[in-house]
Amino acid sequence: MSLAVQHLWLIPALPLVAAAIGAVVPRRARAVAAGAAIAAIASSFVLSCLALSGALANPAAHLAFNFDWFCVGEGALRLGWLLDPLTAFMCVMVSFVSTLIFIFSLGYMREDENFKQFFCFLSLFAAAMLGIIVSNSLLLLFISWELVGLASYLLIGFWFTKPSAAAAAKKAFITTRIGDLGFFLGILWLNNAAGSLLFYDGGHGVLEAATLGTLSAQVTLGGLAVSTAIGLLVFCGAIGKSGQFPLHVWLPDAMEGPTPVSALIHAATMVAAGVFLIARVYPLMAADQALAHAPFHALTAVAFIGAITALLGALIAVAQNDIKRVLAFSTVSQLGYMMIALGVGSWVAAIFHLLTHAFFKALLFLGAGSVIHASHHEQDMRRLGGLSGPMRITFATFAIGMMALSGVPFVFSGYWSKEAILHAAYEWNVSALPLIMALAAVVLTAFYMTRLVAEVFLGKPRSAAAQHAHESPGVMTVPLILLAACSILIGFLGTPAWPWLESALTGTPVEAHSLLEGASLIVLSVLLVCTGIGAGWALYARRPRETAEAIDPVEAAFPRAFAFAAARMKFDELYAATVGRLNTAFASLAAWMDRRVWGGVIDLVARFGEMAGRFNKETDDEGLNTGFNAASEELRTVGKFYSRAQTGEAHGYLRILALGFVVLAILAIMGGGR
Amino acid sequence: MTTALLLLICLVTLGSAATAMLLRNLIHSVLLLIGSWIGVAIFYLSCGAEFVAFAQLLVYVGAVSMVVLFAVLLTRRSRTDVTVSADTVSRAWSAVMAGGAVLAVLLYGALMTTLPAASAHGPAAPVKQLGAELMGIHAASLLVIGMILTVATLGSVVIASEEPSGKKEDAP
Amino acid sequence: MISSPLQLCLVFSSLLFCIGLAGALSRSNSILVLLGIELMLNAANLNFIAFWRFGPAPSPATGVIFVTFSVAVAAAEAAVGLALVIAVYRRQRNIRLQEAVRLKG
Amino acid sequence: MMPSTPQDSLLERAPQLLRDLVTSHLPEPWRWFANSLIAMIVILAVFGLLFAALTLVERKVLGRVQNRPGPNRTGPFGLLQPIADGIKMLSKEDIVPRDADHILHFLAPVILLASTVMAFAVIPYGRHLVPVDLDAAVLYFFAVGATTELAVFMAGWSSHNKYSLLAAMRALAQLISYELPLLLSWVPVVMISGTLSTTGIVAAQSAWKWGWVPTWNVFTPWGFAGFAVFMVAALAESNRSPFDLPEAESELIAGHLTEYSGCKYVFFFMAEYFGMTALSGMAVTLFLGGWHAPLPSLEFIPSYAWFGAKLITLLVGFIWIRATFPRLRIDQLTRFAWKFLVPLALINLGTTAFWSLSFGWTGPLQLVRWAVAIVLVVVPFIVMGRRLSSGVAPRTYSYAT
Repeated sequence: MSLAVQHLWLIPALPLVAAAIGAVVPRRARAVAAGAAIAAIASSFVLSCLALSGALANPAAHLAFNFDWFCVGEGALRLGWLLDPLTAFMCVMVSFVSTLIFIFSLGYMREDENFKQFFCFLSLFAAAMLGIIVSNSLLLLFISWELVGLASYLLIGFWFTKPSAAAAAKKAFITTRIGDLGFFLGILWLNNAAGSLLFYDGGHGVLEAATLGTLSAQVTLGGLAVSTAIGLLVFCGAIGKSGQFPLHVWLPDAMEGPTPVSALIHAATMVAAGVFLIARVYPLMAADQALAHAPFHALTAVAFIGAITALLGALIAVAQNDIKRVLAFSTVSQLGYMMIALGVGSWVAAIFHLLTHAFFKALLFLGAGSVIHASHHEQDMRRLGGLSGPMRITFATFAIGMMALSGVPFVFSGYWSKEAILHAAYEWNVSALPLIMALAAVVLTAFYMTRLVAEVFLGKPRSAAAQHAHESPGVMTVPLILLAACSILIGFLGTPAWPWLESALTGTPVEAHSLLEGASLIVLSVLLVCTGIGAGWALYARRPRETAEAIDPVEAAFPRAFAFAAARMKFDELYAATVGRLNTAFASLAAWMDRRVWGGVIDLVARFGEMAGRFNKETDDEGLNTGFNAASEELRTVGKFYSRAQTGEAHGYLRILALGFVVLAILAIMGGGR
Repeated sequence: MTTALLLLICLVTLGSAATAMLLRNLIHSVLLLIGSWIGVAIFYLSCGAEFVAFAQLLVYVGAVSMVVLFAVLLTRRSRTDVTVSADTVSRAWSAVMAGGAVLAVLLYGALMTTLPAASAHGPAAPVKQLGAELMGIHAASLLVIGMILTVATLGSVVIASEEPSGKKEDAP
Repeated sequence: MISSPLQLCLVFSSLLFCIGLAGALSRSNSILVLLGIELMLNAANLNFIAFWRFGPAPSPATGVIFVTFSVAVAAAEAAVGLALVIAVYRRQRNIRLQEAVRLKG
Repeated sequence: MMPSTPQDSLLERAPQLLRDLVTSHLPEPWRWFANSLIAMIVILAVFGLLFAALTLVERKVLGRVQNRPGPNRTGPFGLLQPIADGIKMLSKEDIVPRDADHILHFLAPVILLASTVMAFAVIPYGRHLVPVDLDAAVLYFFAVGATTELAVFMAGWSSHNKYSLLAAMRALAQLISYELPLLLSWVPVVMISGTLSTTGIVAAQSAWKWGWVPTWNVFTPWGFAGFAVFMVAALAESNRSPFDLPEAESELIAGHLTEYSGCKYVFFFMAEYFGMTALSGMAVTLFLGGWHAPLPSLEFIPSYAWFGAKLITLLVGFIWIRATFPRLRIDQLTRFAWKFLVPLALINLGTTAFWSLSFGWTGPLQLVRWAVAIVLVVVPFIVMGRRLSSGVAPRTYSYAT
């Protein structure tokens, strides 16, 4: 058992080694790089399963293995890894989805000349994500966190010759960095306040009762508890990574990378990191819940940010025409759901949704990748259509994913996890607003997913590319089928009738609820889902689009609103006008300061120096130099005289050596006797 | 009898060495020097240093002599490589003087010091003990020597095979 | 005058040393100069053996080991030295040592 | 010579008894001198006769291999042929070129013959037949052998014939190249036996495994590899075919021996056979268990007979090889030495180190030990053998254009 904890580091280390192998092998060694990557991630998956079995044997415990990284002064910087059900479930999910995505990439990236680098970066990405999951220290987590950022930069900008890809990579990197700044400040503050960054350390970790008590007892500016402030700062990091409301702008642009990367980012790794982070530090976030006098709870902010994101993402998704963009905004929206769950106090529901979402979103992205691959990189759904005929497997699996995402009741996993979130929000007594916004998003989700499927797969092919589409090879469809199966089955782990996942995650047995307990909510959400699907069916499937240029029925009804949503609610423009302009203004101010104020001062100093120098030169020329010249001349003459001794003749040297020996020997004899 | 034998070996060795240094024929000089090396080896043998004697034979007579002979043949222009230049005589005089001075000092040291009159003591060290010491307390030195030999071999190959820039060797 | 084998050895090695020195000083052929130096090394080795065998402080193998190392170094020196001679020959078409004075001051 | 013990058979002690019959009445210093003298004379006589017989055997064997009778006119079955040859060679005029360096020209065969004869001193010919029991005998053997190179050079240079000189340099290149694997090939034996003395090495091979399998060095993986390298290098060192480039009568007109005739030529000829015999004797000592019998039940046969049998087997092997293989080219020859034999011998050192370290392994581990050692020997052999023979195109000759 403890052995499993000690060797937990192998789970991220294996893909890291694969990345190193991929980095050093020559470019043409494609099979080596890909084989190493897949073998490593598959091994990680096996290890994760072992870790899961270990964790489930004792679900309430947080098994940690800590060690000193290095010592600074008296204290040591400690790192470690942690095994608890949360870690184990996440590891299994991430490594499993990653394995399937890696295999899918074999087919998808086959023609790419940088195939080898791709697998190197993928392995690095997976390694960093697994590092986040297993770390028992906020510092180690942050290191892996930044590695995820780096790997995402490399992967989003993988086709860096495309300007839009390069820009998207930059955008993703910089936007997440804004959130990371807050995160890092939070880490520093936490280290200062708690004296440790370990999560669990036998009673001294920051997530354990003693530390949490001191943290929530201290009050800082604005009457906030220290734990609240730190929690909010940490949440900044999650906002950036998980694409929450003000910083969600990078996520849709990240579609510029290859589709397997999008699947990896959206399903298993990058965006999940933020949700995982909040779930991991949930005790810290929730530490202020008991404080009656607190003006503001950290989790409240999480819930509201999540609600705004959920609704916003769904609204924008309705008006997008790019398959991957629709899916991207759906991810934004679903991440909002998870944040709602965290905010309203049910981190189990959040993780449940995270797991189910990982499977069906990976399925959807890989399905989209299959479509894109088949139709020669045509991503505009107006120019596709009618693919259900030639691409039966892709269609079937994509439809399963769509229904899971929409929350079609009772069969699909998305329903159960979303239901759990809605239920938790329903029971939240602070505000009803998140629940209302979430319910609104349910309708919209069902609507835009129906629209997506209808536009892509039904009707007639609307371009040459779509006409000549063909089913993808087995290396791509087999992962799809596996993921589709998982998308259905995974939901049954957490039904109210058999809440196995919840008891496994929390370590306390949870009694089964009757389905009738929240019957009104269930009925309501089922109705809403049916409304969304029905509306989508009516608008897009009954009367399929005839040509690629035809106007969207929604756009026809609400042209202004549709255009606003299609322009992604002008967030990029807003940021350009505010943050960007502020930045420009500040930069020009700095430039002016440099040029005028500091420049003037430097000018003055320089002029003074010049005067001093001129004075110095005059003195030198007239007085000192004459003396120095004479001395140097003398030195040169002496040197020339002595250099004559170096004749270059070996005989001479040997002779001098012999004579020197004789002289020394005579001296020794004369002074001899000793 | 032992002393007489030693004396004879000494005389042969010194004689061949001195003749080697006086001869004009380079090959003869080298062969005589090899003779004096053999003499030194026999001297070692008579001193009871078997191992060193055989090592001396193997290294000097087997290896160094071959290198020297190859070098002589590679750098030889005519059969008798002698051009008596003006400074030969003066250099010879200075050499004899320097050598004589050193010899005087050395002999003074060797003869005027009261040395223990002991003759050879005990049996010489067996080769096995030698090996044990080489691999034991002197292992580090052995490694260093191995290193030096390797580097010297590589270095001499590089030096000897280097073509002067610009000037190409005439094809043979 | 010569009272012990040790003294005989010392005189022998001194003579050998001085022959080597005189040869190295008088000959202009670099190979012979090198050989003279080898002779001097041999003379030094002789002293080691002499003191090891007849000297006052007997130690089982030190002298022999010292000479072994010395012979090895001498072999290395010969190899490098003769390679240098060949390099000199390539440059100036003869091996007269007094003409190899490019490094003079 | 070693003192004999009474439990030895009479036959075993016969040489010593004969010697003591002559020398036992002499006073001490003279007795030692006489004993040494007798040993020298016996060695010279026995190996001189062996040389004579060997020339005949060589010609006979070569003849049979080439499907002709060989010498059969002089005496019964041509048995007196060597004597006839000897008389012919000794009575021939000794021609020395006018410009030759007379002293060196004379010294070269003498030094060569002397050094090869000296090598016989340390070989243990029988249980009590060790002429000189040196502590560093193996080193002595090869140190003395190193002098042959000098003689070859002297022969080539003193002839004042540029072809002789060239041939001498070529011969030197070959001798130096094969000196290295020759020296490296016996180091494993010394590593395992822990001694440089030939009697010690023979004593280290005296045990019987399971009561009847001799523990000769050749019956171990490293020993076999060492023996193979040793024999190949010995072929080259004694200028035997297929490495007989130095004298190749048919193509190079006897190389550095061109200007030699008569008695001096016989000396060279003799030295070649002596060298071959001495190296074979050393191979028997180092690898084939010296004078030990191959089976315990055969120990009643005197030890020197066993030594002689092994020696003659190896010598006939030399002759057989000469009859079988074509001559190598000089580039193939040196390439073979530096790229195959030397690395193989070096790897064999590592194998021996492993063998020595795994000395205490028992039970199934012993099988592992054998397997590892065999792999360490066989795999480099195959790998380097392939690399040696790959990419060797027929050489193109440019002089005919």
